Amino acid sequence: MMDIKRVISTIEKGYIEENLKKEKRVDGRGLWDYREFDIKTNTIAAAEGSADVLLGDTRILTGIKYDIGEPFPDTPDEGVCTIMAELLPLASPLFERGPPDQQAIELARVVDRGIRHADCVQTKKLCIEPQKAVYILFVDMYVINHSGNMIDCGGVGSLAALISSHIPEGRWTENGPEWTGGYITGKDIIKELPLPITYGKIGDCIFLDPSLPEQLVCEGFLTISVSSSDITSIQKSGVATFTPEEVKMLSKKAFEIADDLRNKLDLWQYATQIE
Amino acid sequence: MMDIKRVISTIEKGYIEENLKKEKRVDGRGLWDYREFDIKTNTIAAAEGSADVLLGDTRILTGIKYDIGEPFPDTPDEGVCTIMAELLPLASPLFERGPPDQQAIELARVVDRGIRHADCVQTKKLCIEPQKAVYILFVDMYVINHSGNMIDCGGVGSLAALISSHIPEGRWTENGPEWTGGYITGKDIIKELPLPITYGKIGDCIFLDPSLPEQLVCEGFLTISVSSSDITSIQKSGVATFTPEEVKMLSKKAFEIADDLRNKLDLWQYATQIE
Amino acid sequence: MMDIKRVISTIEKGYIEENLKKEKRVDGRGLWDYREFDIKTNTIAAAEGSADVLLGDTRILTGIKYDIGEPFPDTPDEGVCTIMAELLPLASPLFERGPPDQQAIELARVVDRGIRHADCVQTKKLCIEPQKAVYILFVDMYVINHSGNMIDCGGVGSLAALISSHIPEGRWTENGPEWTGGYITGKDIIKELPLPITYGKIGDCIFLDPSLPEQLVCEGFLTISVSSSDITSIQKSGVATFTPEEVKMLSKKAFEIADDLRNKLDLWQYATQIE
Amino acid sequence: MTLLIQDEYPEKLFRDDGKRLDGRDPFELRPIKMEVDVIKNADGSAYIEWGNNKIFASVYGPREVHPHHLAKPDRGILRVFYRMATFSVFDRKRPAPGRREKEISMIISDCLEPVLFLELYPGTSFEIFIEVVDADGGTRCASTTVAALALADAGVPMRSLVTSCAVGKIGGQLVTDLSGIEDKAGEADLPTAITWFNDELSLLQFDGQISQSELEKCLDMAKDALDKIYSMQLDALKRKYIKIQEDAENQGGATEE
Amino acid sequence: MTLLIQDEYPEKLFRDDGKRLDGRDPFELRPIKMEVDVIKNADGSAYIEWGNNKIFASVYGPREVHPHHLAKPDRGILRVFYRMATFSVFDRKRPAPGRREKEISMIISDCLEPVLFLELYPGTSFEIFIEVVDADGGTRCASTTVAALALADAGVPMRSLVTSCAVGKIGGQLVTDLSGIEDKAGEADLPTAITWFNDELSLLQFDGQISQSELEKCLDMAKDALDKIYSMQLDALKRKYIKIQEDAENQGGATEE
Amino acid sequence: MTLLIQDEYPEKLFRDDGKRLDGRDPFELRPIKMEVDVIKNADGSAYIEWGNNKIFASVYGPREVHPHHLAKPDRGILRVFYRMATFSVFDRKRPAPGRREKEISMIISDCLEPVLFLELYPGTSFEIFIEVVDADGGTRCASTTVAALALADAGVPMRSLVTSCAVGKIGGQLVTDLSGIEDKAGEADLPTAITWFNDELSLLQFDGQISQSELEKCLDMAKDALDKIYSMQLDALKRKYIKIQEDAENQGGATEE
Repeated sequence: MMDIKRVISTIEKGYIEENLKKEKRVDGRGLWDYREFDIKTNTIAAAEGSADVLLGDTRILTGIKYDIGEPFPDTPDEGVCTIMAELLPLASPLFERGPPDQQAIELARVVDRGIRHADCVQTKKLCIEPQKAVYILFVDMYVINHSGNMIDCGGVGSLAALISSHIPEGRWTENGPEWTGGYITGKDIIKELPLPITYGKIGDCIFLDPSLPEQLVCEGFLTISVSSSDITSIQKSGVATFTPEEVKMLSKKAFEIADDLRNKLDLWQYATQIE
Repeated sequence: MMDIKRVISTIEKGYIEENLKKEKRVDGRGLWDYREFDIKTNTIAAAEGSADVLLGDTRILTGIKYDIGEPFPDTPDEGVCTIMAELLPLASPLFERGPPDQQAIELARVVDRGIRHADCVQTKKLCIEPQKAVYILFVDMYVINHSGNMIDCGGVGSLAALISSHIPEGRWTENGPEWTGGYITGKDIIKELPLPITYGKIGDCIFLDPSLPEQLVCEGFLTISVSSSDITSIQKSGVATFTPEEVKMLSKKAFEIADDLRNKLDLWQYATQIE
Repeated sequence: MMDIKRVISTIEKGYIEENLKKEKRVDGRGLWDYREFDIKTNTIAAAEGSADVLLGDTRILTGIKYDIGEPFPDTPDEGVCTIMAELLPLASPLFERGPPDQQAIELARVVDRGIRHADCVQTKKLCIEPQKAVYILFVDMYVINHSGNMIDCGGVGSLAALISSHIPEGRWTENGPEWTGGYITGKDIIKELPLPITYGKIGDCIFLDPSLPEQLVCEGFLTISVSSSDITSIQKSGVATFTPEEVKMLSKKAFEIADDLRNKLDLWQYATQIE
Repeated sequence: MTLLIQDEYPEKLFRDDGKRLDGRDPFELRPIKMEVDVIKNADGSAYIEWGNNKIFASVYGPREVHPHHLAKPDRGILRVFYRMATFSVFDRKRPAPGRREKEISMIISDCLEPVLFLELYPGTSFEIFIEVVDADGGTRCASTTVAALALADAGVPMRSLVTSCAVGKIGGQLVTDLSGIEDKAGEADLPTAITWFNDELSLLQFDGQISQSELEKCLDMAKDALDKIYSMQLDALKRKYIKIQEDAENQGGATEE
Repeated sequence: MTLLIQDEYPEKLFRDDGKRLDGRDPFELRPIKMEVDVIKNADGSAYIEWGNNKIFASVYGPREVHPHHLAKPDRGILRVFYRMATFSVFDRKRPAPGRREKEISMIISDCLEPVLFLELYPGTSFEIFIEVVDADGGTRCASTTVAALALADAGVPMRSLVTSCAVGKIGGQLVTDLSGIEDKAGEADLPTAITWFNDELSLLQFDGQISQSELEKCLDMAKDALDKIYSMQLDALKRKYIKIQEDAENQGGATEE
Repeated sequence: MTLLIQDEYPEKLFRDDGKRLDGRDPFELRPIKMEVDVIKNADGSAYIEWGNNKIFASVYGPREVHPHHLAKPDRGILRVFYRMATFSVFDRKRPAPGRREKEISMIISDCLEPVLFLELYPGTSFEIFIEVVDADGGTRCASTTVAALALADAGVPMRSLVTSCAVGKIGGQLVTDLSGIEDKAGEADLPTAITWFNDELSLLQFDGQISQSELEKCLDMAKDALDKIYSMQLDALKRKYIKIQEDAENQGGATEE
């Protein structure tokens, strides 16, 4: 059995590569298969929305909090949504304590970028009073167990947490923002459902959703975030290089994979009902 | 002679333990005796109150400064009193440079806790105008020489410095707070005199006011802060464990010891007279 | 050839010292000669003023930025000018990454001090509306190549950048500061031209403008900043000591050297013309 | 800007029927669930739900000490890192660890160390990472309890388990296991922990105002509560071994694991 | 306080004659100047002016790794430090390096590493310092391009040069080499880089909204632009060797360098 | 919020009788008291009261260097840490050391190092910790003076003592030893220090505006002041040895120290 607790050995590396050349993966998946997703939402009482998402053994807990602030001068009627990630040292011997490292920053940024330009978060719905008060949403991802491909797991987790959210509705008064007694929910805030689709590359082999052993062997990764109609973000990481033709093919494939996943996960089922 | 400049040797450790089993201490004290306290107040011209306290060779210089700020929304007519400690590397080869370490944080917190719930600092007297302006008092302890039991030394030092304080009295005007020309003094601000009483534990032996050699041998400590009538704080530190019966006994003893000390030190003598 | 890329060897050290005893320098200069200055201004489009100054091979790029802020209460009609320096690790294997070290702080401080008391920056011209809005000028020096005597190079660079500056002119309105459409230029802001004059000392030999090999051998330095009539700053650094007589002589010489340099560089030629 | 909804304290902490706001009797614990072996990558791990508190703990070690200079030549070291997730509390917590988190880490460390045989592991470290993902009062006690379980799950030799629970005083009455609102609105909170190998207290903290007799009563109440939680810890560990056994049996006779 | 002058976006990014605001055709590059060997103290260095961007890069290595624990026993490491000067942008940048700078540093490092033979330099590091002193859009591409030149100037063995350029979409049209204003006001920016030894993309990032067919077109446009910039890089390197040769010849026959 | 009492500068720095605000003549020092061996734990220590300045200094060393990489194989290093207590100034100082404190630390270090034989202590460090607990102008000079005493108290071999004092210009007049108010309201402050083994200046700083002739006069005034303070330093050291002797005698003939 593969020991994910230490950096991969040369033998394991060879085994993974050998299999990939035959289009086989060590866990039995096909090249373009995801591991299983398992989603629970609203597990955190103190959060205004949350999702506990498993992708295989990778587990990310995402919570939503909010604050009220002044809008940016150039978008006076739009709220703000920020995404943060912590790779808890609890989750893997590969994670170190201390301020967020490159990997954590990358996780947050790639998830954020996929969402930002996709007509996903309706920032105008996060406005209480133009020029005065808007919501600042915090989408905070905590990695509880790291078994590879945190980005796609976090992407689904962020959407599920946002969809599950229920934020006290404010109205503007002379004394500042005041609670109406009602709530704004994920159905009000979220529109498009962009998904990050992450490929790994080892030698000339490219495949979907790298598991941790595969990830430790990979020379690089390509994440393509797609909404139903558009590419909303691309991020190459690692030292692998890709031919332009590979990029074109993987982008096309991302649309297909994301469509399938959106159907299968049916994320709207996690919307909170406020009676 | 015991060399306090290095971590205690096994022989010294054995010697201290051997004596304690016979209820003897290496400096000749009984199990429940304090070393001598020596107190000087108002030694610092730039501070609004100060105390230079020796407990044996342990020396802590405590100064009072203030600022004016807005009150917390849930206590609109109360000022704030914060306690900080610095273990100056000047004071001991055991102290390192850098941001406050666990030991410094613990010193400040334990002293602070003993005071906070004891009806000691009259925070309502630190209000200039409800919802607008209150005093923020800073009680800053600097350890000048460390010979054991900084907590009890700092507890006495903080009270003495607060009692010695003399803070420009403010009144609220249209232009903000303004000096009345008068002063608020320690007699206005301070009421109860809670004292932290610290015990050390080595094996099954428990004793008051550990000196530095004893402290280096101790497995743990128990600090019980008491006002004239109440326990206001308990803090166990170190890896020693205590039976519930020991805790009950030491708490009872803390009341007796604190009563004695309050009589002996007569801290009110250090109140500043503003004519 | 002298290898400036590593700390100077004993042989090189001896060679430099030997020559200095004969009042000779390894690069052929006399004891009181500067290396060549080469100045280009307004090279940075994004800055409100800039100077790219070479002193021999030492190269410092200085840029001017501004912000608008409230004045200090005790100088309600005066703007502020702050000087910062970064020793880019790009510039020398001797420079390390990380927050500004002692050498960078010293560079900024010594340049700043020479200017601050010299009637150089006309801070009252940096006022938009007393008590409301003043300019904060940032003079930021970036060391691009370090071949010794960064202070004198930075001193000239800061003056040249300030003289070249062109800052949007503001007027006070009900809605805060507003652009008049015009500019404040270096001619409006700058009056005196104080220059830092830096001497090195090796054994008993003192000389002007140490090159990097000389600087690595020096026991200490003396920087004397002078305006046309006054000494405005003195800074001794390093472990060298100077007799009072040496200080008096070097101060006198600083006036002569600075006068020569001011004539030669003709810094006012870099003033920006706004038509 | 002021938040829309203030986190206000109730005026009374007992209902008219004498029960506490969440329906508990004075000496009643909140519902507690525990599970071990929840984080695959860790050498040992555990999860606890204690009222609304939800906390993960994982253990790594014995392993090399980073940074190296912290290693001790004659014994292992124990390092505890207690952290709270940003979304675990009413007002979002800043992501960087605060003083409170460092202080609680030290307290938990002091509380667990007495049961370990660190002298057998010179030059190495045991690291316990605790993440509070949902907080509702008493997190240091729940964290200590779940951390002890994670140590046991990791197979680290221990003199005994450690169990922790707070008692305190609210609305003038002594109660067991204060909830978040009781902790904030009440008068006094006294977290305790017990090392079962010697039946002594390895955690004892208090802030507030109580008399000598109240303290004595509190310590007795704590002992009752600790007994109950201890048996839940043992159950959680048993369930793991039952599960391992069942898994083995389900795989048929040919398993050689 | 609000700044006097707002950094406002233009309403249109194309002029009436179909040209871009700076007079360029859609697939036209901004003027680019490059020079190597500009920082005497460095093992290798280069300077680029690309439109209003002005960027220095210097290379040190192979040299000892600081801090030591980052060294790898079986290979050298590449470390890239991309920084922007405070005065390089409209609103003064804070002096401390921000997240964006760290992120771009990593991207450039990943982009250059494929051409290096790091396996030949165990235990050592190559460090590339990049300082953007004037910024006007596309600094990561210009920085990658100038850093590759600095590596070549340092004589570090390379599989090939690396060249970088962005393409993107503004006002609904695909264009090459976005300027600062086009980047901010446009819809999409796609930085690319190519490693010439295998003609593959070693940098690929994108933020915005484009269709599959637009992406395909963009990649083709990028290739054209990269070809042009590559020849400028080669020219800059040639000029250095011509200069060295001329300097040698000017010193007469007796030179032995 | 604005403080209740403004720290305002007086309009005149001389009284009608020509004396300074604190009653001193232009060239008169403030009252100075010094004492050595005041911190038991230190290898050497001293305390100074100089006007309202109150400063402790302690010396540790020669001892191992932390962090290790700062150690020099061919000589010892001197490290000086000058710090001010939060309550030592009118407006509470922030607890973290600021740039000013680091800068003054370096200046004092440069100023003391010439008298040490660091070449005799390869691989080790001497550390001087200085804590200003009450500040009233001239703390760097008082700190240098008390640090030299602490070094002597520690028995560290020295070429000579070091003494420091400021001179300056206030209300148009040259004066010795500026107080806090004179430093802030005056025109110029010139701290100096002397290494007695060669009678040279090892500290020299200046900010303000003075002429060449004023500088020359200042240096002469400084020499007079330094002479006076030097003899006080020697007295403080003598008092220690007298005390040791007395203590020994008081213990009777059987002492063998």
